[in-house]
Amino acid sequence: MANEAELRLRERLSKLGGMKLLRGAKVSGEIERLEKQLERLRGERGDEEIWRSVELARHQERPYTLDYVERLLDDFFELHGDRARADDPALVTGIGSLRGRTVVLVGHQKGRDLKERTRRNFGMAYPEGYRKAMRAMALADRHGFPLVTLVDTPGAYPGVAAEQHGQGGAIARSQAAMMALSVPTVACVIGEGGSGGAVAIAVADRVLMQENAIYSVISPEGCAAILWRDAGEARKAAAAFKPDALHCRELGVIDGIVPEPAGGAHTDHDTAAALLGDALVAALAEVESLDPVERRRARRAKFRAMGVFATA
Amino acid sequence: MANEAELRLRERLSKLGGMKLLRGAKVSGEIERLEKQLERLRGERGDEEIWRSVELARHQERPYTLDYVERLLDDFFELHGDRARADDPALVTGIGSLRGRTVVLVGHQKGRDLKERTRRNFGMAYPEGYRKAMRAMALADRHGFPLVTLVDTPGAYPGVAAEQHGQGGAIARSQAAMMALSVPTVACVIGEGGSGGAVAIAVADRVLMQENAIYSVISPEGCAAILWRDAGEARKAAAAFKPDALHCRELGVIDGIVPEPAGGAHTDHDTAAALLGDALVAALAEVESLDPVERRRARRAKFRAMGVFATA
Amino acid sequence: MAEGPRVDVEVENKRAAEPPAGTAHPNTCPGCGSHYREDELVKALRVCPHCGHHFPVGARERIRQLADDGSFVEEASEVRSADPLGFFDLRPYPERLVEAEMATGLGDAIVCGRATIEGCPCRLAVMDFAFMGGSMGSAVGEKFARACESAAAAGVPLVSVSASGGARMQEGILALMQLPKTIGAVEELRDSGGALLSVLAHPTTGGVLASFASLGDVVVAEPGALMSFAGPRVVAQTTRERLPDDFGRAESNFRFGHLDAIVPRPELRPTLARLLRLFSRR
Amino acid sequence: MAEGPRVDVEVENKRAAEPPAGTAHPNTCPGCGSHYREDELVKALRVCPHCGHHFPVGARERIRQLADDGSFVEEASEVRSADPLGFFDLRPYPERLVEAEMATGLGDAIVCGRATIEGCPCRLAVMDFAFMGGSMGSAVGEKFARACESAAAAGVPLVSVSASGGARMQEGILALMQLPKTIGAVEELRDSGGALLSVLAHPTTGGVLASFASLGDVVVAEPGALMSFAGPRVVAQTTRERLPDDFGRAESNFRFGHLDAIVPRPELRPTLARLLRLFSRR
Ligand SMILES: [Zn+2]
Ligand SMILES: [Zn+2]
Repeated sequence: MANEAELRLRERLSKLGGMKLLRGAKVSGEIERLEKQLERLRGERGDEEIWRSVELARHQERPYTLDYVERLLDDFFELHGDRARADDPALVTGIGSLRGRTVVLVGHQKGRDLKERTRRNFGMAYPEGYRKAMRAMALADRHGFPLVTLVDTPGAYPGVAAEQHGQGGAIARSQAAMMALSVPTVACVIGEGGSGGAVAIAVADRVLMQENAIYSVISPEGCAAILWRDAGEARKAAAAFKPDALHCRELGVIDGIVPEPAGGAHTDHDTAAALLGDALVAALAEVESLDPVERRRARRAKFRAMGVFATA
Repeated sequence: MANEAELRLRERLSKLGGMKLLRGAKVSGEIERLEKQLERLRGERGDEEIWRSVELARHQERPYTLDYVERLLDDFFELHGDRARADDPALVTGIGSLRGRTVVLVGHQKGRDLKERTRRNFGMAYPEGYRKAMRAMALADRHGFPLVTLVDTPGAYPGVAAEQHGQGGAIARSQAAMMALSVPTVACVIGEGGSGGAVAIAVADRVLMQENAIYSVISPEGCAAILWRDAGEARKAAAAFKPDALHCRELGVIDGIVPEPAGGAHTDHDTAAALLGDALVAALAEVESLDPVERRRARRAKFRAMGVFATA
Repeated sequence: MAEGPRVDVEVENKRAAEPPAGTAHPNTCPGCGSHYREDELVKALRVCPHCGHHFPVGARERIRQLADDGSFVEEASEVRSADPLGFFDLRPYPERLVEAEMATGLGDAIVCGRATIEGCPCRLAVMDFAFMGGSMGSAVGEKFARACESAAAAGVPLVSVSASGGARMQEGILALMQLPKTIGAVEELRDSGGALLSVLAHPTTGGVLASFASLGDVVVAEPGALMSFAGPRVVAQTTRERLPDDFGRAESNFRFGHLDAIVPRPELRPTLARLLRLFSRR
Repeated sequence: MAEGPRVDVEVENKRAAEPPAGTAHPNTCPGCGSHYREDELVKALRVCPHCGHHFPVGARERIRQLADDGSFVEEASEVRSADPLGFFDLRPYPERLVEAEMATGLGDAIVCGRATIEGCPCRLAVMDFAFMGGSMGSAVGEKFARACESAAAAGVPLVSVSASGGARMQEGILALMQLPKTIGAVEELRDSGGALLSVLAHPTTGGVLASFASLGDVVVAEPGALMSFAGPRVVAQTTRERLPDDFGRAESNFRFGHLDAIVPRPELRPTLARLLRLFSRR
């Protein structure tokens, strides 16, 4: 390639640098309270605020999936096992009644003390966990139960057995299964939404994030280690890739932000649960009137539209 | 219970003993050549003839699934793996062209020499094999390819790992999967149709047996060991539970009998394959004109009607 | 108590649900040796108050344990086994049937009907191991299929409680065909929007495990229940493998992902009621 | 040859498809040390004639290897990466894009279009590891989705050849969203009756393995191709497990049931042709 080609590319480069931030997906209507909350959050969010989300999302007193289950789901019955190989405690599935209506729940589960953390593998699921999730999804679809997923994982477990049992394929198939469901679905990131292990159960009609949750393609430390060659630059990395709820909303990746009690969800589990319950019910109400075929079509169209690209 | 109750039961006993053999399911129409073959076979079949079927069905030169595949399916491409755990060589799945038409094949596979027999586990599949089969069935359904299954197994493998990985559940689910298919399906027992491991892949619109195949709830040796307390009484057991094609046809369990070359399929693999190919194509032709929903309904109704019982 | 022959090659050698006659009194706990009066055991739901061992429960007693008082109405009781093969081993099959009926007072190895549990309507299909080892022949398959149809027609879930050595060998290939027959019935129930709640009692093996019992929307087992396709002795003989201590038991199956829960008998009724509420709400 | 940063935490540490610049000449076989002229390697489909090592193949060369001469017509070439986050690490993301484009002559890490293989019409979507480690950002996701739509509209199968380190970190969460985006596109293709034939070249990891590449109706890999969600070094660091020698390789994945076949490169074209014939006949 000669100078001319290079010049052409340099020109394109300068154009790209000036591009405005676009919305990848049409942002759907929201209930008024959430809009107000958004308003409060809006404006230039400093790097410090992003980092505070990272810390709160990982706060060890933050409510986990089962904390919400016990506050929101009556008659909860946990479903265990992938019917093939194992029961993965890092991912919980079950049936319960959400304000009088039977739903299927799928959620990552961390542990609070050391023993429980180890048992739950820090919320990092094996392929067996995603296969259990698919089984629960199939049950939901068969019976017309709405599906509620709660996302809270640093990522899918990176281990030898996990790879041997097909981690990549399981994550792909879990997303495909969610794409194919006929029932109303809502996902909420309640803590860490880490990469493929998170999106595996987050392909929903409505995807929400709690105010202080994060959702990202990579952990700040991982990103820093690669791009800055120093994991200590995690704050810088987080500021660069913006995993906080507000930015995810701006990018059209999520449909709404669920408010937390002042100071964060860990300060008041009951209030956090009540706010989450309101948001889940409201989100399901938005999509349940749709015809199942139309709902699935709309779900696919939403994700089809995600991304920002140029047409040279 | 008093004498009166006993008398009533004795009376019922005498009635039961005199009941005629019934057809559990309506026997469907057959092509002329097969009818002639049946005619030849009909009549009182002696215990010796039943035992000869047992021997021929297990003959070590009898054609196995892959012998038929190479003679009947063009462009065959084998599908491997259950996408979770393993690839089970005791059960073969693939796509191929049967006389110009793409079909999905599922079949048990025995080995002819010792090494191959060991590798194929004597045609006794693990749950992983049935999961691979279900994957192939799903592919058939997705693309509208007819499903052809060839049954040839002493039974599902009775091993520790096989149980741990869910042998019973896998066999149940494989049958349920076949019950749910929209595409035309045909199964043929080409050798041993041993118990749950056989029926796992034999829930088809048309179920055929080769002339010298056997299909049974238990092996003659197993039956003899339990009821006569002597595995050497296998002939007696076989005569009692009648696993041969003619009796299976009479009981309404199969829809047709596929002729073999004189002397048995092992004497002439090419002719055996040609006869099998004719029968498979004819069976598919019988059901392919049906609407998919009607075809599934008819399949379920066929199996729903199987069995012989009294109404006291 | 008469025990039917266990009738599936895969399962004939499993530990019997109770010790062979003569070895010990049936009300002596094999877990801890405690002995109970019959009325004590019935009151304790046949769970050893001392060590928690779950004694076997017959179909009628199981129904009394689960269904609301007076709510059970039997269905399809007229369906009885025939002898399609004229099967004769050491004795004629009809003789075995009569003997089983005399011993148990049951028409065959399953009892089906309508009931309510804590007020929730459902259909029940409850097997009895004492009737020829709970083996599944044409009559059991037919009664189970009718229970599915009855549940579908009423729009209520079906609760099955299985206890079976497998397919009934004396009906030959027709017994094997009860696998797809019952599975097709479950699929039809599903298509109608219905649910199957499957409870596995000791033992649930062979053709019953390989058909409807594994296909519950929810599958639970009682503690210690054997649930395997092939029985421990067959596996040991065939493979010469040393079997794990809890081979095929509910606890092992739970660990390997085949069960939603292990439910001790005293919790079974409230658990089923909870599930019925969930599967009835829309 | 310039190498993009590998950009997914899960995959950043995988063995590069080729040794780092300076270590060895790219035409020197890492398997046996043989050295080849460029034209020799091209003629040999970049498979070492001595030891069978599969060298990496760029997207354009791959298309020449697979498509009938002159049959390939590129589609969606106008889709290019943007910089939605204004991402700046040690250098601005747009600068990395320009550099990759200059080094490879490609608009992004995937090339899509229509073609025939042994006369069978199909769509091709071929990734290039040399463009920023084959990472999937919005442009790659969009081009792949359009390839699905093009295949569905034409009623022909889509053949994908993946070679990727995962999601493109510089696009943050939008890169992660390319997983469901491409998966939804595959589901739509399926619903139209279409097929996806997925070929995994070395390496196919992270977000690409966890999306469309695993969802082929048929999934095959080249010998030795690394296909793992997390890379070997990440796994080793996180778990302190000793990794098996063939960790994550095609051979290991085949054994564990994740691949239909391992297809040596010289057989890839006839194998795809066979599959296209099968998936085109009805
Ligand atoms: Zn006791
Ligand atoms: Zn070499």
